[in-house]
Amino acid sequence: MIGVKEVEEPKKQIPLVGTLKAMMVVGKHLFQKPVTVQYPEVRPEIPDRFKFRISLSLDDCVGCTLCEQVCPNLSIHMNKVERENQRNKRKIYPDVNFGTCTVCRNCEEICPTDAIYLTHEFETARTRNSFTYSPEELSMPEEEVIK
Amino acid sequence: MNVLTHIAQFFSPLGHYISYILAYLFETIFFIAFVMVVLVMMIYLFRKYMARLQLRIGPNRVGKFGLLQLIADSLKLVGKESILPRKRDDFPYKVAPVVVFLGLVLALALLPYGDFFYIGSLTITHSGVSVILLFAAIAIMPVGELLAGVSSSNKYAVMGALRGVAKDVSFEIPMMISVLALVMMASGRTSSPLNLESLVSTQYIPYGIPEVIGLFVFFIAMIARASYSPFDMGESDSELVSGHSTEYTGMRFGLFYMGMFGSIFLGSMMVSLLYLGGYNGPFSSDAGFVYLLIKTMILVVISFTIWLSLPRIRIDKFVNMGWKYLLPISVINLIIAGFLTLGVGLL
Amino acid sequence: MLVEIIEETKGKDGRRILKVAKENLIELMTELKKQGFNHLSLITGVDRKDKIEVVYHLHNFESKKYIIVKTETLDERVPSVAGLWSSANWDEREQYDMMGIVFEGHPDLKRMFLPENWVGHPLRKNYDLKKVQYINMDEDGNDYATFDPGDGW
Amino acid sequence: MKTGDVGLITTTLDKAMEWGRSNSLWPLTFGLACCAIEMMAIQASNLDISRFGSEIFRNSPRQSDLMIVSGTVTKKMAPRLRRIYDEMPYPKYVIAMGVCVIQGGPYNQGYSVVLGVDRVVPVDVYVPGCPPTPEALTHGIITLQKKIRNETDR
Repeated sequence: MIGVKEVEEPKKQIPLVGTLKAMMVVGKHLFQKPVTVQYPEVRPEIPDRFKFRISLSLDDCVGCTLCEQVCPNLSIHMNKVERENQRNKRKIYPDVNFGTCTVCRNCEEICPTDAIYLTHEFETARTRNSFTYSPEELSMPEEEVIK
Repeated sequence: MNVLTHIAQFFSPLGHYISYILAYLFETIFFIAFVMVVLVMMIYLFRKYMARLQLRIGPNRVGKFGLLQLIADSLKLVGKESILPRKRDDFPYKVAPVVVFLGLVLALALLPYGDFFYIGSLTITHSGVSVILLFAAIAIMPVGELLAGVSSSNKYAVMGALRGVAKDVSFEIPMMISVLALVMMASGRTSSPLNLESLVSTQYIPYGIPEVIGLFVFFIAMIARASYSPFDMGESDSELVSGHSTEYTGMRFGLFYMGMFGSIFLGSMMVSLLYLGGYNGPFSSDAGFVYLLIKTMILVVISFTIWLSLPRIRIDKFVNMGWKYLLPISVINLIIAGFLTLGVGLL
Repeated sequence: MLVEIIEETKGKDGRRILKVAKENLIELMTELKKQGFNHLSLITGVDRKDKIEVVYHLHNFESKKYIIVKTETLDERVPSVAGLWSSANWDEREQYDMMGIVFEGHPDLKRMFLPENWVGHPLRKNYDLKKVQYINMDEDGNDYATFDPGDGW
Repeated sequence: MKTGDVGLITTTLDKAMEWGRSNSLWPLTFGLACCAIEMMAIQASNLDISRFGSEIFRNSPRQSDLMIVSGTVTKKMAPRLRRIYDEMPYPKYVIAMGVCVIQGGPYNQGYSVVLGVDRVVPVDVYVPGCPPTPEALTHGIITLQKKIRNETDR
């Protein structure tokens, strides 16, 4: 049931007292340390559960296509890659389009061999609209992909 | 000795007339450069102070402590494309930012600055009626804003300009009446009470002490005239896009931006001259300019704190405040000043 | 109540759900408004392929009761309740825009979000997603739909 | 004066202008959807964007240099977005923030969303994520600064 709460009328204040109080509250900050994290030099604090970039372990991938099936945005497509891997007989590996990935982490959850996992990397800004990562690029860290 | 004679002495081999013409020219250039440097420093100070109050750092990437930030900003503003609205009123549109900036320079040129060590007096103009001239000069800036708003054929600009005019009209009258009280008090002590220099020199104790009410009214009116928060209804950025300067790009906008900071500086300077003793200080009178700058900077910081801590007042309440409260208070202050003058005269 | 109700059930959260023929809809709604259901929360439509179901959510602020009224239509036509609740005006326009339900007696039934010449109603099951339509704005600020990708976005 | 000398002067001037522009990017107050909440966070104390000179979120497009398209661009919004972009004076820069803006994101099979804002306005930097963290957007702004100074080819 929705109830109505009675609120008392605020007391009428002497003029200018509230103004001075507000200035005091703001002025107090002069004596505190800034909380700014100097981002490019200092690594910002990232929560453990924050994940962004998808990584792939090429040795663990078995080519089961479960990640492709579970992706809600059709970001994952299986690609043929010639590579010696005893477990991956079909030789198909996922490539991911970051241009549509919403980081729902369904692929990480469903992967039976934990080949797809998400990392803390977030510095993925680019000047070109080319966000499709091939399986090899997915297995590399972000800095190497850019090079 | 003052700045003018110093420069004229430098050019004295060229003859009397030419050296004085050159001296006037150079003094003008020096003064405008001084105003520019002061404004750039004000904007930098404001940014750093705002960042400090919000627990941030503020600009620190360009130069040491971000000191070159304003140079980068002005380079960018100069390099921007200049967009002219198609339905503009051409001449007023182009002349408005200059009018605002020149009004500011004109008003600053009329103030007495006191002595500065071996240079001597820094005061530029010596007029017998400089109080009246000063109020004429600070009435120019709103004209520029009105021109800018009306000529740029933009509904937000027109609204912002009209609000600015409403604000200026309702706050200039209490301001002038409180200065009238000062002139009245000074008239018992000097023969030329309409001169700013004699207004300053008659302050054996600063006028701010007997005239506390006048100081209060004048300070609020000064804040209102400079049109920043809590009185920024001319440029209220959440409902009118950017007020009278909505259509201006590049350096034309930069002039408006500097004019706003300039009117804070001008207002603080006027308050410290008229009410806080100006360039009078406890020690040597050679350092008069330094005293004046210190007083002005304290007032500027107080203004910035007001700017950064108070929300905007609604336009009708604000105009009511001017007409219904500040005007009667200033008239009462005038009567008090009359009695004080009488009392001083009897003593 | 005198109105003939086809079926009355209870929802999971205990709300009454009344099902009524569309001929009796206005009569029932007038009766409900008289009983104090003075707030029409929302109107939704359900596409059942062969027929369209229109659902009205009503709220009584005094007794704090919700009631849900459902009606069905085969020919996409339902009587308008805009005369009873003013908020129904925009709700019905939205349903007309998205579901293509024509509310008879509505004062100003035109599209709400999409431009007037947009083809199809997007939330219908038979809406053709393959046919891409673009929107552009003319000088006066009015939208128009176009099939030419060079003309709009 | 030889032509080469003029070229030297103009390149120095260009460098100075690039330096000025890159260190004074004033963004436009312009938020479309949920990404705008993350965009506001870059202005706050923790990731103070004013360190890079992007102090002022100008309200008027006439005075801003950078448009951060933050949030889903619907087909209905696209003409308005284009008009705001046209109102900005040159040189102007665009950051596409979030996957909806880059390639349509989760709505890429819908009827109402523009599949990439680069069909409407030219985009300088793309910041993927749904939504990108404020740190990622700050990295995007640093990338844009480097792009203006011709220092990066990401």
